[in-house]
Amino acid sequence: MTVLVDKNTHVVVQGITGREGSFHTKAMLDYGTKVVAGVTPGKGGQSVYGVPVYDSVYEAVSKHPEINTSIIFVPSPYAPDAVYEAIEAGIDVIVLITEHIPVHDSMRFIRYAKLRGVSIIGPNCPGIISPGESKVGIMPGHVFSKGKVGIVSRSGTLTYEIAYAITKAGLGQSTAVGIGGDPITGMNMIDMLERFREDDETEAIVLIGEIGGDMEERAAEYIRRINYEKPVVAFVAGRTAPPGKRMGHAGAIISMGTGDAESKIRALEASGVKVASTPVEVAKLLKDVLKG
Amino acid sequence: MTVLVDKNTHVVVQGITGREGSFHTKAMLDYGTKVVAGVTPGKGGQSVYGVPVYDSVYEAVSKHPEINTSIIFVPSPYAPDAVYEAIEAGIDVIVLITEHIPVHDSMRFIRYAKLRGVSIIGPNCPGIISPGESKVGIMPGHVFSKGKVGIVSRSGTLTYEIAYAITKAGLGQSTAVGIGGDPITGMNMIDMLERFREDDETEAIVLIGEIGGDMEERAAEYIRRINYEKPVVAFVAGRTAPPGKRMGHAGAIISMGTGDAESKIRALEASGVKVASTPVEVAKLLKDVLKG
Amino acid sequence: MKLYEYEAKQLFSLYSIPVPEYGLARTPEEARDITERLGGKSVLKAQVLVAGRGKAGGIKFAESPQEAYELAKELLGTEIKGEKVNSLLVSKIVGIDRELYLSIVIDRSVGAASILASSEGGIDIEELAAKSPEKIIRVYVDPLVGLKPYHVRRITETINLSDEQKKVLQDIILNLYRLFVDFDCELAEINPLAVDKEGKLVPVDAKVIIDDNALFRRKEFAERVSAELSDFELEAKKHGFSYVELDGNIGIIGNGAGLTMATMDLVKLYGGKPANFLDIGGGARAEVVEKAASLLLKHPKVKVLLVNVLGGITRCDEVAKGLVNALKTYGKDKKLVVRLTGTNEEEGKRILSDAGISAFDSMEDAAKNAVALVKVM
Amino acid sequence: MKLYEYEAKQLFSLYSIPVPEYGLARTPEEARDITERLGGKSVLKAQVLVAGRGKAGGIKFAESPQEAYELAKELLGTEIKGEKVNSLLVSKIVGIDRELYLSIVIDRSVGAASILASSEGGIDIEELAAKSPEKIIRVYVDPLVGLKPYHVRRITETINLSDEQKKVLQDIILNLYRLFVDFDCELAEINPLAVDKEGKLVPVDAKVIIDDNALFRRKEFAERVSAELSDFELEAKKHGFSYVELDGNIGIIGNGAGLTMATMDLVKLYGGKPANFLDIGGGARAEVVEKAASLLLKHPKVKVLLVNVLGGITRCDEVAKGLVNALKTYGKDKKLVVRLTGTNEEEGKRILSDAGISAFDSMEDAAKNAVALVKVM
Repeated sequence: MTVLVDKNTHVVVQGITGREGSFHTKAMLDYGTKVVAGVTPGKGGQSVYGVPVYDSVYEAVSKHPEINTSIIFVPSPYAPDAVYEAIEAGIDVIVLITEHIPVHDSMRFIRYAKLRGVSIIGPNCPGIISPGESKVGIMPGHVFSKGKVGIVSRSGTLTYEIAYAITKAGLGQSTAVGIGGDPITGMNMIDMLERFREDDETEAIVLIGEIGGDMEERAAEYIRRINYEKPVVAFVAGRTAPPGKRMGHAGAIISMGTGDAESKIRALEASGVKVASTPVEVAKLLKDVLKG
Repeated sequence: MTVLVDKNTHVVVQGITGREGSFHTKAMLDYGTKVVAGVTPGKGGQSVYGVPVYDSVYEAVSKHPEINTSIIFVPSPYAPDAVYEAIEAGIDVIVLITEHIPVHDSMRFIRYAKLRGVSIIGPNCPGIISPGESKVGIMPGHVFSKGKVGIVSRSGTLTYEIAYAITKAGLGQSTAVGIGGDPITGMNMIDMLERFREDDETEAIVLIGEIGGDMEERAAEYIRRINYEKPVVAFVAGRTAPPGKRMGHAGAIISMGTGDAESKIRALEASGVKVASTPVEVAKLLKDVLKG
Repeated sequence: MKLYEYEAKQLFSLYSIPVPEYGLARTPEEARDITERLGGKSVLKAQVLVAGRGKAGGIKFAESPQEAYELAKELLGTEIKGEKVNSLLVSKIVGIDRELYLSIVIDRSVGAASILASSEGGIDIEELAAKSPEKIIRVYVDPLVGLKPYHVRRITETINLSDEQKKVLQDIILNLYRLFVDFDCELAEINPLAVDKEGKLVPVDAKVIIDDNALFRRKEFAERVSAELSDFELEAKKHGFSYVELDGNIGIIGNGAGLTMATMDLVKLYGGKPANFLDIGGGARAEVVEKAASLLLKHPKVKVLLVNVLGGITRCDEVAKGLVNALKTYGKDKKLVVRLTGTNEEEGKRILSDAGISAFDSMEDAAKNAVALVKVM
Repeated sequence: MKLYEYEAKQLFSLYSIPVPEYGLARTPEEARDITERLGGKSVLKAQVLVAGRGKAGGIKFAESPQEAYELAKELLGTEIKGEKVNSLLVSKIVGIDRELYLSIVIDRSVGAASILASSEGGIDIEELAAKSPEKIIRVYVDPLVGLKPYHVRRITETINLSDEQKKVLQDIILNLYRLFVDFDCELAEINPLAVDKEGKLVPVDAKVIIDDNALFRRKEFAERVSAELSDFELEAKKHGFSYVELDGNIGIIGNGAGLTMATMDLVKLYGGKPANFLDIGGGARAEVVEKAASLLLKHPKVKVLLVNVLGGITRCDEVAKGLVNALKTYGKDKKLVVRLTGTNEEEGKRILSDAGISAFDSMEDAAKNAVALVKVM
């Protein structure tokens, strides 16, 4: 068992004929992901790397009822429509790569997805990978390897960096998910901690946080409150970020007196989470906790 | 076990200080219903027949956490607000008596309630009664008696008429619910058939339909499709109603070629449902099916 | 309430759905002048709310302003299916190449707006739905989400149009949906939505029905409702009754719509014919009952009045008082049959029997009696 | 983007939230004339975006038009916390009796708009939230439902006001929420919301922050954003980089926001000081990398440039090419430290070593090296 995506994941790519969409369709196919259909309105009938393209998700799902997951590369002004279309078509897991979606829009479709029981990963995220089973995202597959560490991260390349360190340390990952760098994301750290908790294959969890919001503090509180059974190691980026400035991600900003790295690290440590100072240290701490 | 309301039902009355609200608060108390709080904005601190009044449902629920059910007597322009307030305050069952709510409004809050897992009975309904346990509605309690017949009805007084006939025939009711006379209601006949199916105390069901829409046809289709185990008897009002005219209820209209009584009766009979020609005949048919 | 075509078209214009140029004529002179302005030819459409206006001769084509004058003179003041023609929509004639169908309607069973479209317009959509359902595309809109581009694309994909025409159709759908929501519509329909000889999409007819319960938000239409009612309907409305005129001779009063309909049905079952549907609602006082009974007692068609009250909130004594008072004034040559049971039943029956009226306990018996009485009159 | 107070107040007026009468002055003469028009007295408020304007001397009271002239002359052109004062909001003075607080903000953890209100306004709400959280009422609004009267009542119930004042406050909340949604706000704040000597509710200050990602829907503001940036920020924006100026001397380039921040953190951990944050994003080509590197190489504060790229979509050979090209033009007296790994790593390293640059495999080593280099310069 893995989390959210596995061998049974069948993917439709929304925005498959675009530059990003087609590039990553190939990369996912190469990784072994079961990409069975693509959607671009008006381009139905074409194909991209052998994947048939349809005009709507509804049509894709009618033709390929095994589809349960969507990955969205549609530009931000049209992305909310793509999300609602996917929900209505009965998709279970939506990976929303698109960046720069207005927060009022994502607030609405994320709320709606929650009420409909649909999991959204993103927006503004690298996606999710269960190494050796399925990659639904834009991450480089080779830095990941099958293993027992679950990763949940607000970052992209930093996740690859740390995953790579874990891989090189001989540990590997069960599932790694980048939940996205936006202020409001479909899945948060607690959602993922809950899923990793119930996943037999996951023996330790890595939280990769960054400045902005209080998701790490809430995760820390959750870990303490339920006395989380599996060891958690964390890394928090942005100790040197100044307040009031957005650091690349829409969500990475210290504002209204919350969101600085120190308070996150303090909260995590107070809940017994080991916090690493460098990416390499994450792997080291993992080795320690997995031995203990 | 009964359906939706029972001895554990604790009621807040929204619009308790109004004429209807206070009248029926007394009637419900007299029946033995556990009415524990009322709400009228701006009238917090008063009391109605000994029931404390609060400014908001939120406050009522904070003070009386046992509240799980609301009955709403708020006038139609303000009723949607009252429904959203009840949902947000964590109410499980909402009985919405109010008539004349715009259908665009009820469409929205009914959809929302469904996604939040909240049961709405109504709008434009007499409410629900589990004789001897709880009455959350405006029906005259004395025509009902504890028994094994579940009633689901789109009508008010016609329900009392038939319930009375059943009572006089010595059968009694497990639960009787008037789902409301509007085109769109929170609970429909299939919802109630499903609940009665799982209710140990219910041995037969009475469907009371009327012209308008295709709810009876759908119920008939459901009964046939799942091979409904309990006997069902029906009565359909409006065989003499002309097309295109609204017969009292907002939903009682034959329009766009659907909704006449004959097609409903035909559909029900085709599914093995006995359809009575008069209210008294309902009780007679029930006696037959319960013997058989 | 159903809007007149010209009102619906005004709303269309307000929502950027372009309709063929038109004017409203209340006199032959106006019809002539408008036709002049439109270039000398026009189509005259009787502004009535009944369906089937075209087949009933309510639509005429004028080849000249003078002909428009003549035709208008013929049409104005006549009745179409019982409804008087007070005005004509005088419109530019559309050279129709194809006819499409488009509507938005509240779907009762799904509990959502449903958009229906078809490449085959102009005809009766119910007939088409029955005969060839596959020719109709139907898309539901979650009321919590609203209309999204993907809904619109699903419709336009199925209709054979050029890309340019598809864009126009998309706009029409979006705008029609906005109108539908803003004006609390039960129905907003364009049938036919013509493709004219130049390939332009033109709404030839327009039908809009607004939810009566939402008229408090649309006072401009609320006032007009009353103007369309018969005298009896108007008086009933004034007193808050639900009232529907039927063509029999047994007047029916009940409390509750279902019970009242069931009473009508019983009358029919026993061989009688109901003259009307009158629901006094819940908790009616004596004065209200008196008004309701008086209304029917003075109705020329009503020979026997059948009252069926099951008292819950409604008190039997109040009903009895109201009936007795109405009888005093209007009861001369009419028969009254009463079924009265429930709250304060004893007192109610006493009041009735003091006035020489005996009441039934069962509605079946009361209905049988009313039918029998009519037969002997 | 944060709006200027006068822009926020324009929006307030557009949404029927009445603000004290004001004018915008760009010259002392205009300040004098506006004060004249306001009746001879005014408050002059520097229009800057930095917080804490009042304490920094950016708000002055004028007892006469002449004084307004003098004060405006003093204020205009000065800098407040590093931001130049180009204009003054010249406003009627409000006789304040009490100060309330009201704001609507996106709550990240709940994923909904949150309305905050307090009887204690005028002060820093974060301080109040920390010290006396019970003095703040907070109500969440489900984005699928929107603001409902019950939300508004829950707020007004907790604030001690007359019924008349409560009604006004309800309207202000409703209108502020409409503005908040229509303009894609992250924050809409009134602090203080004054109760004046006559008991009227008056928004004295106004703060509105619009979501940058939604500016495509608000072109009128989108254009202004660029005007506020420094030259470096502007150039970075032009090339699509995320760029933030810091005060150290080690320039930082990374791919991905998290990785770039982590690189900054490492520099600090090893005793150095980052000069900036520059994220080239994913999949950058050689030209883009060249632009980014050039930007930092010519930055006067940057002594050493630390580049940290983990190639995924980004190809190491493209990065290497870009860096080598930038060095040719701007590399004279700057040191370059590179960490390069991932897609096309071999080729990238070859290109670098051909140009005499060796690359690290580990970001820790690279950061240590950059810090060491600065120390010896």
